[in-house]
Amino acid sequence: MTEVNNEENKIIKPDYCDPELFCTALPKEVPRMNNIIQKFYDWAQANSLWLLAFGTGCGSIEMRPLYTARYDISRYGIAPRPTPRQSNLFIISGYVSVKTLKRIIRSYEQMQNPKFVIGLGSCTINGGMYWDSYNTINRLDHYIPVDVYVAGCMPRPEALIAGFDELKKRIKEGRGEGANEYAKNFAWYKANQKKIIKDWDMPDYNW
Amino acid sequence: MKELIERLRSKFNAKNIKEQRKNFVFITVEKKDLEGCVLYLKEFEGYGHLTLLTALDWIEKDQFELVYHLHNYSNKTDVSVKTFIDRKNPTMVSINNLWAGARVYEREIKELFGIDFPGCPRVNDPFALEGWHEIPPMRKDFDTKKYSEETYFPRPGRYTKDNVAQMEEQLYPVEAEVKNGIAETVRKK
Amino acid sequence: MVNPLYIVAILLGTGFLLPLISKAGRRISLTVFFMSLISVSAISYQWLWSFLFGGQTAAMFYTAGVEPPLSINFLIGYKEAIFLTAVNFMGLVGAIYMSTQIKETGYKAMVLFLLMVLGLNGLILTADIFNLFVFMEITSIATFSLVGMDLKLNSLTGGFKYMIAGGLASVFLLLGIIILYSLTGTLGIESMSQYVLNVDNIKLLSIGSFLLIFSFIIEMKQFPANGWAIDVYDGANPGITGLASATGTAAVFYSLYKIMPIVSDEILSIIIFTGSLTFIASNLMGLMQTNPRRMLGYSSVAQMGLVMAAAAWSVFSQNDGIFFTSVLPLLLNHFFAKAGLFWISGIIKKNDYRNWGVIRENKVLSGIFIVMVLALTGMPPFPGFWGKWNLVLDLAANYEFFWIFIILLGSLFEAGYMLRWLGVTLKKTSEKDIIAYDSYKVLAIEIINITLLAVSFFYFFRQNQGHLSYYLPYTAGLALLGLRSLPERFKGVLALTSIFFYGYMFLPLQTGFVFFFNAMFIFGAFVLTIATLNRKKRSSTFYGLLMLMTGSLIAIANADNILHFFISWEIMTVTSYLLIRRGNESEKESYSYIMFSLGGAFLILSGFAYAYSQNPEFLSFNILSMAQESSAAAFILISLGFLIKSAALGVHIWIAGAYSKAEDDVTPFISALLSKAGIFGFVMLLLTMGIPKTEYIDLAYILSWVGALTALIGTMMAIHEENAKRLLAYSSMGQVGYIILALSIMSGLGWTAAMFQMINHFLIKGVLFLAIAGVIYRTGTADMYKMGGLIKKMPWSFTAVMFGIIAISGVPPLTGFGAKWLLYEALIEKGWYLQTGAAFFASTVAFLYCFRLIHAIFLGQPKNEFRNVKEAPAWFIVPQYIFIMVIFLFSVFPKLLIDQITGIVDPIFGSGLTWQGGTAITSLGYWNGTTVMTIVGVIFVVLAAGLFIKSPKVQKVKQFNIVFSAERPETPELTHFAYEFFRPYRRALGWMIAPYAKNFWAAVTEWTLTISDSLRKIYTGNTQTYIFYILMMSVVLFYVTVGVK
Amino acid sequence: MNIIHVIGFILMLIGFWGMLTQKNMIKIVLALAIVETGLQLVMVAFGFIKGRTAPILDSAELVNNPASMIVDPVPQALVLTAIVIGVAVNALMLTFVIRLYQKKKTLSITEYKDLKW
Amino acid sequence: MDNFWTTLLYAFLSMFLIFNYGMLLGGVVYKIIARVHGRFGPPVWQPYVNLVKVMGVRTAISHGIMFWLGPVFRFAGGIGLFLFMPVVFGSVWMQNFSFSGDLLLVIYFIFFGQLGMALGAAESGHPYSPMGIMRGLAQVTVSEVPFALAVIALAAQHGTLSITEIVAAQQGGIANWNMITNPVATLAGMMAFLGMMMHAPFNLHLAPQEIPVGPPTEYHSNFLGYMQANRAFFASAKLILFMNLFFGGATNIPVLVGKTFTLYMFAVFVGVVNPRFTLENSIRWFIRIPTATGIIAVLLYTF
Repeated sequence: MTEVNNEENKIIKPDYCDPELFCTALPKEVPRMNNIIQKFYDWAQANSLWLLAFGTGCGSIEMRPLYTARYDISRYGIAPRPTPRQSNLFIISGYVSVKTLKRIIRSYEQMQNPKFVIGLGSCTINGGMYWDSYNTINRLDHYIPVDVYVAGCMPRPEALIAGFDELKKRIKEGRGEGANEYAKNFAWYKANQKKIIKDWDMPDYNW
Repeated sequence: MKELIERLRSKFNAKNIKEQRKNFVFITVEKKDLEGCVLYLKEFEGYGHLTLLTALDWIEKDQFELVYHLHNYSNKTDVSVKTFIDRKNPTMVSINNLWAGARVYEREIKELFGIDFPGCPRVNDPFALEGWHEIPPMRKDFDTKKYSEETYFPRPGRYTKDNVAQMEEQLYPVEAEVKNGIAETVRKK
Repeated sequence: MVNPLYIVAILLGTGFLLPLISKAGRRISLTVFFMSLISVSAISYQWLWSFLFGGQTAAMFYTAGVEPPLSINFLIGYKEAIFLTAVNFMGLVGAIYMSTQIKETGYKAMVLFLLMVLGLNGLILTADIFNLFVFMEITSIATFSLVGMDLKLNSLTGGFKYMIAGGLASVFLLLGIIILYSLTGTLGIESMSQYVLNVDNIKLLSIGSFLLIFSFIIEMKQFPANGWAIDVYDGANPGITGLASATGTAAVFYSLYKIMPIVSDEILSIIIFTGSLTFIASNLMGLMQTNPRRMLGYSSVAQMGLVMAAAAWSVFSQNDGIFFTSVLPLLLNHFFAKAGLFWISGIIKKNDYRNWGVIRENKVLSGIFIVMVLALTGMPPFPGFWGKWNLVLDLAANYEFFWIFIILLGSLFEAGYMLRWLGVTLKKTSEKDIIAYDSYKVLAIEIINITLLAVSFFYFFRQNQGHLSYYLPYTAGLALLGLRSLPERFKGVLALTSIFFYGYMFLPLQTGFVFFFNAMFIFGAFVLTIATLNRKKRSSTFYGLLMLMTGSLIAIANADNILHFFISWEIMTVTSYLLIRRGNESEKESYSYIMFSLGGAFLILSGFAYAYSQNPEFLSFNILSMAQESSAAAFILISLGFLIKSAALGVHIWIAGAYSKAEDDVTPFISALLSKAGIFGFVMLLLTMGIPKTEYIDLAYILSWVGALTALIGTMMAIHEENAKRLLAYSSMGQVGYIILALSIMSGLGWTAAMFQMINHFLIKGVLFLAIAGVIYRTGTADMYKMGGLIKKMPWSFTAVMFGIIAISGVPPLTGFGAKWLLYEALIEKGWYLQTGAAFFASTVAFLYCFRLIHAIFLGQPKNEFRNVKEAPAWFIVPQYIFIMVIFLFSVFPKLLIDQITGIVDPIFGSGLTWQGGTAITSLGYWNGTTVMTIVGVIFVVLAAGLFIKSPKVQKVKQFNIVFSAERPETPELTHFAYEFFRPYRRALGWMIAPYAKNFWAAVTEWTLTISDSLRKIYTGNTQTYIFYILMMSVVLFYVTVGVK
Repeated sequence: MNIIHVIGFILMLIGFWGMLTQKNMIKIVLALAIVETGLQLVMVAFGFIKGRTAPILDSAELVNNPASMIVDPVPQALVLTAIVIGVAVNALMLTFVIRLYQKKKTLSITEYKDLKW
Repeated sequence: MDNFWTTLLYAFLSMFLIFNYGMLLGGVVYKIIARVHGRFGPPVWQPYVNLVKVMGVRTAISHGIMFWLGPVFRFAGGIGLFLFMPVVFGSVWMQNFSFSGDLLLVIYFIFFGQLGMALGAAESGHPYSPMGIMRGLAQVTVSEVPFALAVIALAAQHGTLSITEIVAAQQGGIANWNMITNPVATLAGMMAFLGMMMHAPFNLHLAPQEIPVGPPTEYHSNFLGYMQANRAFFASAKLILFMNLFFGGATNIPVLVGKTFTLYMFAVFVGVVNPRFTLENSIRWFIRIPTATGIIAVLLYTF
């Protein structure tokens, strides 16, 4: 049998927790201001949702029609945004495998403080049809705080729009504090995440 | 096809020949003959396309079965070469030098069944699972339900119904009730 | 006065006595041998002394009191005394050089040596033509024997060829002598030259004089009948070769010179023709040589051709002054340098010039080597330079432009191979080799070197009487070369002090453009020299060369006539070449630089010569303006030379290599200061000459397009470079293109723009190259894609580069915008709209390389290996910030600078710019640098403060905290996007920067070398081929001169 | 122009022919000697004046009136010197030939082409 | 300049005006694009909501000082560009600081913000940022060529580089506009305008699918807010510049609104019906047709 030279395919991976490469600070709670300005901001947040769509499964197919002329979410001030830095709404649209979860956590942590999560479909609620898979999580809210679940397999765009409405209501009521919740219960979330992600190759919080 | 089978039989001692269709045949060869067999099929018989390479776990026989599915573009025929390897010591020669695409299959089989292919590039890198520490999940002795329940915080309240009973109840409620009543009566007795 | 007959007597007597004395022992015979040489030398010195200072007149001496033709008679005059002194001096030094060898060989060698010296003396002294033959044969036989004495195959082969050629030459000589004698009835040279005028049989006379001259042409080893001579130079013992090359040719040349009055003008023109042909052909063939001795052989032959042609020219034009101002310096230059180099080649026994790096083990010898090679290439202040200069000007005064072309082209070829040799030797490290340094040999070479320098300075002072103050800027450099053993920093401080002192003393005395350029050179050199204080490694020559280069720049700006300008130009070229060559692996690049620079210098010289031909009396710049009527040719030649120095499009291919391979703290000097020399040249040229009007073409228009395209293509090339220094080099090329464009406008506004842009470029390139030097000093690489993210490690350098690129790209509010604004206003005012468009395109493309420079180095992902780099040393940072302060000063108050410029420019062209408060107003638009700076500054500060108040708590993150499609970056190298940054741009506009110029020059080089290679194949090494050439040459030349009639 | 001139020039041409065509080095040296001989004849012929005698003052008549009786003595002196020098050069050349033969054991001139180009 | 403070006050006033105009223009354009798509589209005040939301984000991260300063550069560039331009011809209070420099200053000041922004974005270390910058800068360099040629042609036509004077020369009816008097230059200028507005088909630098939003991919919260606010100034300033150069300027605010809106619609409509060019294609296109047009425009005044 011929020996294949593995050298050229080798990837040199730096130490993942190298503090030179990653910021090691942990998230802090940023409390709400109890005044009219906060209300104004809440209103603006609710009316300008920039969504980061994490298309993991069949959900990503269901989200396309949202932008079309038939459903047109832009009339609610909702617009897709390609980078988590600028988005404030995170949509997990389907089953989440362990490998995917890692990316979800990273993206979620890269979003800035008022940030909201919608879990789309049964898979994010209880694992759905993949409930007994060795590789698919069952409950998304054990790993990141979820504001709204939209049930169904798959839910139709109308259901998703209803979900957006629910989310807006939550935000305007001042209950969209997922980011602060995450910071408060950081240890619990992190323990859950680390329980299933065995090769944890990132710092504890991805700024 | 017949001639091909004859040749394979004489050259590689192919056994267990099963002609699935008139252009599709399964053969089984010894582990040591496998590489020569696929090489022969590729170079001399025109089976230039490796459609599939997969594995089966015969836990009762304590064997893994590897299936090499080859396709011939010119006369549109397929040959599926099978071989059995020991489950205790699952090692197989790599055919990545014949088909570069075999690397992906071999990596996948390595990850999901734990069959090693020495010499295949990056065969040990994770493929779909990152940081998997259990026994390979596609092996029959791995209990995926148990693992899922232990690991993934199953949401309480989920229940399972027998599919047949569920459909009967929905479509034929009277019959189902009667049936259930009979069953209950029988049980009571 | 001692009778020169004693020379013969002493040499002959010692020669006969030596076999007897040798019985008494080697030591005594050697003593006697040297005594005789010393006494002979003493006699000639005494003659020379009395001619120089004693008012001695020429004297004739007869043997035994008998009149010629029955006896030998000697004539000694001024020229004879010079040649005698030189030959005897060289004989003595040669004897010192070969003393070990002579001692070993015994009295035979001494006798032969003495006989050779005797023959040489006789050749010079004799006044009748037959004794000329006798002495020539004595010299020849002695030389043959000396050549063959070491009994090596090559020596013997060479000697045999030499003898065959010599035999043929003597046949022709005798035939010529007898014919001339039969016609004139005399053998005395002087009487013969008078009697030939009365000869009736012109045909026979011309045959006779042709044969006479032809034998000398063979003896002088003229092309193509000279293959044997090069074989002798190659094969024989270097000691003998050096002597033969120097003294032999000198004596033979002098005897040829003596008989030149006999022959007719046609025959003289044959000498000029063959001499020039030999000069160019031999130098051309020398290009392909790898064996230094053969190279020297070709050079030797070529030099003799030139000297012979020049002497013939002096006789032909009946201008005896040329003999002293041109022929003699050329000859002496060759005389000392060639002997010295041959002798050095006898110590460094390497048959391939690429292995000559070993010479650097011996500091003395390598210094002498540099001096001699530079002397041979005709650099100032060596005599060869004065010879060529005077010859060219004299030829120009007689409208002999073709010969000027031949001489300059041949000189370029010669410089080509000599400097290639020098370039290899200066830096290349070859295998370690133990060289046996015979102390006598080194001593002899040192004596030669000192004499060469003395002769150089003699000619230098002679040529520059009353102008010595002009050479003041060079003193610091020379002094530092002398103080070479001091510590490096101390020398640096000395250099700084001298620049400061010079500026303090002399800057206030100057006005106009001279002041302007001088201020720039002095200030720039002062600030940039600070950066060199960072040097720790001891170098004996660095500061000397640096100060010489700075001095040459100042001297160029101070030059008041074309001679001073040209000398400084040459010194600048050489010193900058040596400085560039100091960089590692700079051999090819520095060679290309010096060849282009020399080519440019020769173009300038020919342009000067052309202008001089219009007014042969003066050397001042006014000849340029006086020559205005027909001066388009001069203008084109001179401006081509300056364009080469400014790296204009088509002749730019040297720039990137030279800039990038020079040492990092030298590059700022080259870019910020040296490139301005070409600009000063243009200023000088345009001020004196204007742009001449021609009937068919508008030179100003062409020049403007050259400038615009240089700017555009230079910028285009800069954006595709991976190496930071190459990028900045092309950027420099583009920026200088703007200056040329602005100068060609020839209006007040245009020149204001040019000067503003020049100051701008000077400041910015100083900052940028210094900053890059600091970065390279810390990281050890100039490849930008290998760096990245250095902003956190080198914030000061980053800030400097940031200001630099904002200024260079012309973005308001920094000075760059002022330059661009002035340029466009001037261009549109002039009506050159398309050039404006091209310049505009160039200036926008400049953004691309600016961004690339700062991004690839300072922004993006820091690499692991540069994690621990520190900020560049303060020696680099401080000068950068001095420049930046000046940039800011001129940005906020552009009036300060523009007023200075308009003060100089307006009296010449009239004002194009008016001021209203702080607003500059032209006929087209207006600009107020101060308010722009204020407004931008206020907005910036307000916005920054607002952002700070709005979000005071910002989480600082690290390099890998980026949104990487939810992945984690693998390595910084894979994440830093810097390599081939503008690839789409290259795909779309790559046709603009296809290497047409590079291919053209490569083809020129290739063709030259191919011609050289095929030409040298005529020297097959077969003696019969050489005989054939000699005979064929005689036939051809005979038909050309005599047979036609 | 007389017969001796012609013979001398013919000898010279023969010598040149020999130098160009003969490969043997000794023959080349001899050819050069022939050239020199021819040259010497030519030189003597140039000094010859018809009806006069050699410039050897052996009789009283000649001593008394040399100028009208003898031919020009200078060319003859020249020839004598040239002969002497020619002999010396030829001898030296033959020495070189011997030395060269010792080095390479051949007399063919085409073998000595180590130095070229 | 006699009263600096008055000038300053007027400048603030016009800045306020142009900010709101730019914001609303953005909203209207979103609406129009949506209508072309057959959608309802966001409300016209959506840009304000977005701005408030972005400014209301509670946390922020920074990659370094240049990253922090980048938006400041950008915003200062936008405001500066606007301030160096006379907005309404003949109006006392809409002249801004146009006495500081002429057309060349305005053209070059466009680069100030872009360069500063490029530096800031590049410091983030994200490979998409320099990629987007490379595309944007490369395209700007070529689209500036026809623009420069058009400007040169105008300068040759009017003998001045002062924007005010160019506008003044166009007064007195549509027949005096440069669009009519110098159609070739206008054509070249308008083709360059497409590239300079960086709308489709020349918006490869944003390329949301391939290099998410290009240069500002790492920017968020207040930084992004600065950039959004800048967009209002910058786009309006460019529109005003083109209006002044080719379409007779404006003598009052309604004319200003009308003309700039029409100009913007030109770019928008070209954008919505055209696919995106690759960088090579757009460079080649700009260097061919618009540049050739510009050269013709210039040659008309050379001979």
